[in-house]
Amino acid sequence: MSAATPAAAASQSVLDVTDFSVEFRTRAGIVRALDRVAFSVGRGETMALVGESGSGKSVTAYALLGLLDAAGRITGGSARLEGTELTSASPAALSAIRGKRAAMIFQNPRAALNPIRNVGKQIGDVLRRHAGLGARAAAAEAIEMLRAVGIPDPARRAGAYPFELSGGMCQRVMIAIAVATRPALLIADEPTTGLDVTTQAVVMDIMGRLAAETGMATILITHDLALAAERSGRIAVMHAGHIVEDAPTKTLLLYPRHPYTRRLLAATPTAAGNLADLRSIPGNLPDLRRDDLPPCRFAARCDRRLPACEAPMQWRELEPHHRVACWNPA
Amino acid sequence: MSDTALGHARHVVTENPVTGFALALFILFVLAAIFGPSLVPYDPLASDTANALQAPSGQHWFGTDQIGRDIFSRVVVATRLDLGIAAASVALVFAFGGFAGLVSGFFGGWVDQVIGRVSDTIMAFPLFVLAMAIVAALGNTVPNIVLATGIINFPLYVRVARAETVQRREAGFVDAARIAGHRDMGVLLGQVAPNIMPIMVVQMSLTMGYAILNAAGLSFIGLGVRAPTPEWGIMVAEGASFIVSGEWWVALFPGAMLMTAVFCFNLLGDGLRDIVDPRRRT
Amino acid sequence: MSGQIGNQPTPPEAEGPLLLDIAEVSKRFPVGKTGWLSGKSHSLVHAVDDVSLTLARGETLGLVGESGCGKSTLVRLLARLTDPTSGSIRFGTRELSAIPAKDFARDPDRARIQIVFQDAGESINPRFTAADAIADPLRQLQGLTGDTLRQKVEEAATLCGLPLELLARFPHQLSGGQRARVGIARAIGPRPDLLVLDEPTAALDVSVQVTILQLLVSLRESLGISYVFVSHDLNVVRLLCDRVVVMYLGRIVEVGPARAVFDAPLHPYTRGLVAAVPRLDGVRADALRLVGDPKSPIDPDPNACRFHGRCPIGTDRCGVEMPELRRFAGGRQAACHYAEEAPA
Amino acid sequence: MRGLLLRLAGSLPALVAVIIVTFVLTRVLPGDTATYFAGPTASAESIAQIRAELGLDRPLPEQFWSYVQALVHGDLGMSLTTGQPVLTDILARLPASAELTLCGLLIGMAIAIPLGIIAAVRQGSLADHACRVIVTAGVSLPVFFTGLLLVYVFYFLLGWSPAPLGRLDAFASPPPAVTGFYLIDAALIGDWETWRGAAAQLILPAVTLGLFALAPIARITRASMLAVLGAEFIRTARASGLSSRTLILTYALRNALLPVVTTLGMVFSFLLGANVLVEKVFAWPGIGSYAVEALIASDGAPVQGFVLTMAILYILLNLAIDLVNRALDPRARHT
Repeated sequence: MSAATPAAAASQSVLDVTDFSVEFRTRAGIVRALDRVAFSVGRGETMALVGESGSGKSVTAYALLGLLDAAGRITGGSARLEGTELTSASPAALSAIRGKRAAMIFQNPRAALNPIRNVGKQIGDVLRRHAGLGARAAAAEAIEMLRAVGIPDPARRAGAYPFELSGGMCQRVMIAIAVATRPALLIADEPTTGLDVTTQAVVMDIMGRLAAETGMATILITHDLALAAERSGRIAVMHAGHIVEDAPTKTLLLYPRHPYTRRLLAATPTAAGNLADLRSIPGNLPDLRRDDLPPCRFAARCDRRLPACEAPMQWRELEPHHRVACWNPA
Repeated sequence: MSDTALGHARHVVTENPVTGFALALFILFVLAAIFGPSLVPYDPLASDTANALQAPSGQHWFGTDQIGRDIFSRVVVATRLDLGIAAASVALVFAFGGFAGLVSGFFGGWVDQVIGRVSDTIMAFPLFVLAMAIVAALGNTVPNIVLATGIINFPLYVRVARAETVQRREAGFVDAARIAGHRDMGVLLGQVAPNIMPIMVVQMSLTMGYAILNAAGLSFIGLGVRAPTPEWGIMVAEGASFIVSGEWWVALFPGAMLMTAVFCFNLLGDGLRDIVDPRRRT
Repeated sequence: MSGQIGNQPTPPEAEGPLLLDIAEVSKRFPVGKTGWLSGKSHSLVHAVDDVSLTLARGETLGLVGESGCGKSTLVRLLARLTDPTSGSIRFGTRELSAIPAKDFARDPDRARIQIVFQDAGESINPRFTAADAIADPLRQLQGLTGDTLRQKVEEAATLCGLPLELLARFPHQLSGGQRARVGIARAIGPRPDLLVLDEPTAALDVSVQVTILQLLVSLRESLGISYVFVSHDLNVVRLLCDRVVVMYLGRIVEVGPARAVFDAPLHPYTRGLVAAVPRLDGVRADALRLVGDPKSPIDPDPNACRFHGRCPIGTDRCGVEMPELRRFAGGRQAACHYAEEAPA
Repeated sequence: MRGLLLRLAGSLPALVAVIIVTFVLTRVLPGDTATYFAGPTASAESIAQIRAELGLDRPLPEQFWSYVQALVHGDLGMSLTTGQPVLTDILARLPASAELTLCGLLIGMAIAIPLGIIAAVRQGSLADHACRVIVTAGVSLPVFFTGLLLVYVFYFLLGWSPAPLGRLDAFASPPPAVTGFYLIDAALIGDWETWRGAAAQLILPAVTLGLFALAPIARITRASMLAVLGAEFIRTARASGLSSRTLILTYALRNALLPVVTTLGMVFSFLLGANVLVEKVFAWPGIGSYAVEALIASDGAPVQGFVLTMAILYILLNLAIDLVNRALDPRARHT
């Protein structure tokens, strides 16, 4: 996947990631969690990072923002946020970027908020840190942010604690914290997992509206292909630490080229299909601690495998904006 | 399961030599408690006023006290009584407190209310003060010390057993057991109790130390075991007046013994906790 | 245990077409502190309120709704793990609601109603191997021991596609999909007539989910079991279920054939729910949004529609008159004053 | 405000329970209470007289009622040893115990909380290892033994401390009683010589108690700080780029302090017990040594008064802890 030219137009891109690799040192060996991941996201664009558990989609987000725990480290590649290199940035520089130029929201919003600080202050903390506001101005702006994420009676709700709010409300507060400083990039890590579907729809609407209004780039990390289909302009599919396919959403859904993408689509229940039409994906993820990981980590599960698959992986641009990491795409 | 647990235990002991050390110390204490009285060089009660307050020497390893008794012999012989009191009270509270917590957590309702009230009442007192009051009211005997030490530990055992039970009562496997045809008591004793047993054992090891301290503390203020019976708390109390005049050994050796025993059980408890629940490592 | 005449377990062939007939079942829990001084609280959570439904032999009934809608409580009620506050639960020809849940463990019908739990990992005693878990109900309910037991365990495992060499493993040594299979094997071991599936695939990746769903379909065909399938994933419910029951705040708001309900919902809540489900073919611009949160289930107004206030089409009438389930063509029912049949 | 009143009312059952238990322990359980109250040298007549005086020949509920009535009037009986009403004795001696216990607690907290925080923030560092050793060793120390060791080292060997004999040197006179705390009272009138004398006497017993309180506080601080640092909302705060100062002080520490505050109740329970032992070692004229002296003289009323006082103090402390908890944790205000 070396020497890849990210698909999105470079001039407009907010984040350019190339050859990005991450490892975790564990007692049981080195986990090669990400291997030469490459993508870019443009202004106002929503890109979905889709994959099953263990595919490395959350690790990507954490590594980009310097939030890996002590065992993890970036072993190579580059990630440029509006021209600023993130992989070599100092912890202090990253801390100044996080929450200001790149923000993140998480799943399980109630646990992701400080339980004993009212939500207005939690939004205010970010504004005071990054926007240089005083306590009073931050409090006033926090109320505006609560209004912006559609929370009724924001002045009163600013004094509420997370336990007094529903899960959906908490996630809106999370969004308010994230977008308070008008970041260029928002990473949403499974933002609606655990929420009810009706709440999910509302929360996703708000994120979409804010992205459209502010022109921020969004990375939507999700295991739900249907959610990605509905809410993103482009989808990058991850499998075992690789991005295997990256294409505009409609193209990817209608003309998937990588065997794993096709398998994933064939396993996803749809509104119209029958159970008998669904196909599972045989085999399991390879053990990422192995020293002899094959160049294509899907090869062992793949029915389109060729002898050529033993060669180092390379991106193939099948048509403009549609890349696939496969020697034998469908 | 036992295979992997044993393997894990061996792993913990090799990985964490402190636990191995505590285990060795524990075995030593048990041996002293069993064989101590028949092995010591002197009669722990025999006074020898000619040799009173002798500093430690080759003849009297830990020196002699104010009436010439051999402190080493007394310290070793006391092991049985001190550990015995602690072990008996822990066993007592394990049986009653553990069961009460189990029942309380599993059935809830009025059973839980009643047991909770009893616990709250005990907890309303500073625990050592309550132990003092119980022994003072019931009389200065060893069974009463055991009882008092057991009673003040009761709320702790109830709380731990109850919390663990409640957590498992909500777990799916309890419902699964009912679906599989187990009745309440079957679920409680067959499924829940074995699951919380390891945690209760850790608790026992940790409270052994506290029980030893408590019993010795009672003796130190003149409640509980009476002189001239060799007991660490009394021996420290007897030695206390000689500290200011420089005869340190009279109080030091029984105190050090007491401390080592408590330390041993605390280390062992921490080690056991690592084995039972590696995630709760501190 | 149950000595009354006419309330004996009946052989399946002697029973009518209905396996399960639940009528006006409610379950309420007291809430609030009952301290010494604060006095007894009389507030009640209406977890399940006046629910009636039927399940035909061989049918698969889907139960959908969002968190707090009462589907978990309903599952516990019909699996006889908890006692209803009122109402009747008829299983075959037998009335089960009068048998206290704590005695049902030894009831002859215990074996005929089994559950597959939501979190397969958590529903297996951590001290049990897969074989122990599958053997437990067989030993308890059918008194099997020794070779017969082992044979039955292996048979159940094989039926569920669980390799026999995995039987000696503890739950934490199994993958999510394998644990799900152990959970299913345990439940079908006693050959139940009714299997309650409580979100059996919620914790699984899609690739594994498919295999589990297909396993459930094949078991339904080969063993002739009836399913009550609980899920929050409407797409999965549509795949597996003949009929579907939609719940909202403890009450049934809509019942009907699964495809009909999802393709043309009658109740405004169902409409909002269906509209909110992401679809692979992209979002519809006119999608209906249900804003706000459900009302509190504590002491709800008995005369107001539970959906009132969040409902996009509600009127004042909904605040003073509780809508009853009304019948519509095609075996459908909906509890809304303004539900109208979709034009054919 | 309503919550506060409810909480106050909530400690009533504990108070009632404490009174009942004390009554049961002294009047109902086996052992001749009259003999016990009369003391070891009493004659048969005086025992009979005391029996009648105490109303021990009346039915239990009646006895209980007069017991409660006496309590309401502050009548805890007379001490045979001092010849004074027990209440007077206890009130006179309480400040000594309170000053000692509070100083011990403050010393313990001043060391344990920062240590626990540093150990958790710098996991695996020297401070962390030190914390673990101190925690395990600290809970193993018999408090009376620590006190004696300190006396041996600082009085006998080094001669830095005065003799362990009470609150002030035998020739010094105590400052005029305002609070009863010598350090405060001496400071109030600017008598720094007395202040230094009192402080010199106080330091060893207070350190002994402090060492005792240190271990449980450090343990819970470290554990709860570790738990909070691993919590999801800390990850959110990091993802928001908040400064490490805000992160550790505003986000982590305030949350971590909640269990610490709750644990202080338990620590207090231990401290009040340890106080008895320490007072005996240092001949500290507090209510603990008062009770021990009465125990040795088989003087019943002071022991009973002491147990009641300790229990009531403890209930009040728990009430205070609960109020602090309410102030810190919005969730506690709603239950």
